[in-house]
Amino acid sequence: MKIIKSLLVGASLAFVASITQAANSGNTLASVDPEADRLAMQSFFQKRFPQVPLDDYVNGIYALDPGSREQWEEIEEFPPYEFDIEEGEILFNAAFANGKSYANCFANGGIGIRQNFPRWDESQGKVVTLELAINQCREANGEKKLGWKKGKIAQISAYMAYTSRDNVFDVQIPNDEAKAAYLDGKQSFYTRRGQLNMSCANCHVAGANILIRADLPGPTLGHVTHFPVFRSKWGNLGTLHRRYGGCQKNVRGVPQKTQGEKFRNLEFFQTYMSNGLVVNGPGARK
Amino acid sequence: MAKGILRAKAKVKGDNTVVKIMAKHAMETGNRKDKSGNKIPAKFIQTLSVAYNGKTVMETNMGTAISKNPYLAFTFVGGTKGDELQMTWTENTGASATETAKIK
Amino acid sequence: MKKTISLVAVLMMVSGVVAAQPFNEAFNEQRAMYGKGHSFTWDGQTYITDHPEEVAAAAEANAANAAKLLASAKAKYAEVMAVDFGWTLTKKLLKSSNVAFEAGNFRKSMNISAQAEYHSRMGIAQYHQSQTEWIMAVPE
Amino acid sequence: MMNRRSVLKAVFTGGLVAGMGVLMPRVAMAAWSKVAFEAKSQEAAMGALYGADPSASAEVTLKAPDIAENGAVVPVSVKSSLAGVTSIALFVANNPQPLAAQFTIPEGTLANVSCRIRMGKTSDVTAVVTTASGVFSASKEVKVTIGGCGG
Repeated sequence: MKIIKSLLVGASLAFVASITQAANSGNTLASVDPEADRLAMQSFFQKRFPQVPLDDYVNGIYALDPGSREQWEEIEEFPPYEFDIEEGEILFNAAFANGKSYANCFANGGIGIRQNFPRWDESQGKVVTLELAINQCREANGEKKLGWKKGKIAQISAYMAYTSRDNVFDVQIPNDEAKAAYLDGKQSFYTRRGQLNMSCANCHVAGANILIRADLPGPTLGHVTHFPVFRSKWGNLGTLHRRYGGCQKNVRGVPQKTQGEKFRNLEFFQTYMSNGLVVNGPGARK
Repeated sequence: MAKGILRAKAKVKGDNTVVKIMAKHAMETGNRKDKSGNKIPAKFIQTLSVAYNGKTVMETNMGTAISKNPYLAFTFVGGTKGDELQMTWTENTGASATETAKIK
Repeated sequence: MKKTISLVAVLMMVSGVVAAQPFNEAFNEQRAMYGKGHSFTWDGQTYITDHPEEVAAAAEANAANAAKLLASAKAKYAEVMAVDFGWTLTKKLLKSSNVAFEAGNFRKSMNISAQAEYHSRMGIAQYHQSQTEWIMAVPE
Repeated sequence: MMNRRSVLKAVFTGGLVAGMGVLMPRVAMAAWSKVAFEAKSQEAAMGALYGADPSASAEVTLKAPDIAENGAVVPVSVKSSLAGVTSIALFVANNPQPLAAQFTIPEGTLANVSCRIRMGKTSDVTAVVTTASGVFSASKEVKVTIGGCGG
């Protein structure tokens, strides 16, 4: 009689490391070097797409794929987010019940400051994204928080980004606590999740401009510069964290919390990677 | 709302005026269903006509295959900076309005 | 009986070191090619391409076993959600397992529970991998 | 002028309800044609509008993507170097209602229009241009893919 044994597999996670090599440093607080990471990321893309100028990466996939770019340029002739900028301006300037407005909460009255977000907030001991700052401003003035993903918060964020167009992203990592948040974001970026077992990096570093099902993922370099975006798929404007949640669902994982620590740190890491590029939000995407 | 649903960018280019118009409209096809499975009734812009100095320069009939936030671009001969364009839209529901935009 | 055999298998995995292909790799390959219920030979022994959850679900279909499996799958889901690595389909699976259970369809319920538990176990494995091996994916 | 045969064809393809509308004179073309816009096939829609099948012409230029980024928003432009263009129409053969839009071009307006259309699936897109001397067209296949994630 044949004995059939059943087996226990520790993890059937197939680890495809074809494009990647193990780095020996950069994974601990002591060894992580954000500036080296940023330069490495830039040089990775410049080696892969030598014909694409660095400053064109703010246009995402449109920097890489001419067919998509042509359609996008046609859309940009009259972009659908223009209505949202208009609405955003009205909302931004509307006074709260106590007579104050958003302008009171931000440096320079909230105009032209998008490039400084997300930022490490010393007193709160955490990364503060623009959307978080908007809601904190509301709460400090006795107003209710807005929903995080779309609608008013995206419109206000869009207007603030619009007033900051062409300003250069300049995310600072002032201390070790901030560096720890950066490292956490970096870890999230390279971590595989969901049933498809994919990380952000799988699609947006290695997979940039390679057909994945029927889509061409954009490069992570310049990824955050054009948010919030009007996605044709959504049919409206949405925030970066809305997209994060969508990405995690796309790999069949339960999304992490919108504006939770993980997402804020991920945004911190991703935006740091795009330091030196300009703000071009809001954007239009497929 | 003080402002209508139309936004226009009209610019003089040489002897011509290039007009780009976008309407804020969902262009509901009548084929979609809501969460409880009921058909969402069709509601879309059917016609959009543009006049300059009392003369029609473009007349558009649209079906439900026109995208949400309909966009239209065309060029007509003539046009002076500062003059107004009259844009009239009608919905399949019968709703209608005329809005204006300045040529820049 | 089944339990002892599984234990033997585990011991075999630990001791059977020198093989052309690591066991996990061989298993994954066979599973991917033939699905579950396929037997193959590795290091002179015959194995079957079933996940442990599927082995558990092969027990007699009755209310007690189905309830046990569903409870175990739910507990595993809570575990994976606690580390924030859940998979999207799992919740639906648990729901349909429950529906099948209520309808007295214990075989179906047990099979679905097994699938749900597998999802959660993999999610937890991803969590552990993220803690240790994420750096492997960083390009030089 | 429509000849008797094309009218019959139009009546036939447009269906019973369509009959009345189709028999109206050509001048009514500028009005929103329920028959044409609600026609379920491109043939019927074209029949209702033109009576005759348009002939392909190199002087009609249709600009549309090879692969649409998103079927919900497909940018399309049509221009023509033909003299005396009076109207331009756009058809998407595989849409539930193939006629997408119809533009009346008065004298003094260039035969050059752009818009954005919806496409349910991969389909030929056809631009039809009317002049005093006939009805001309250009077609192009636009692929619509089902996106996995997008962006």
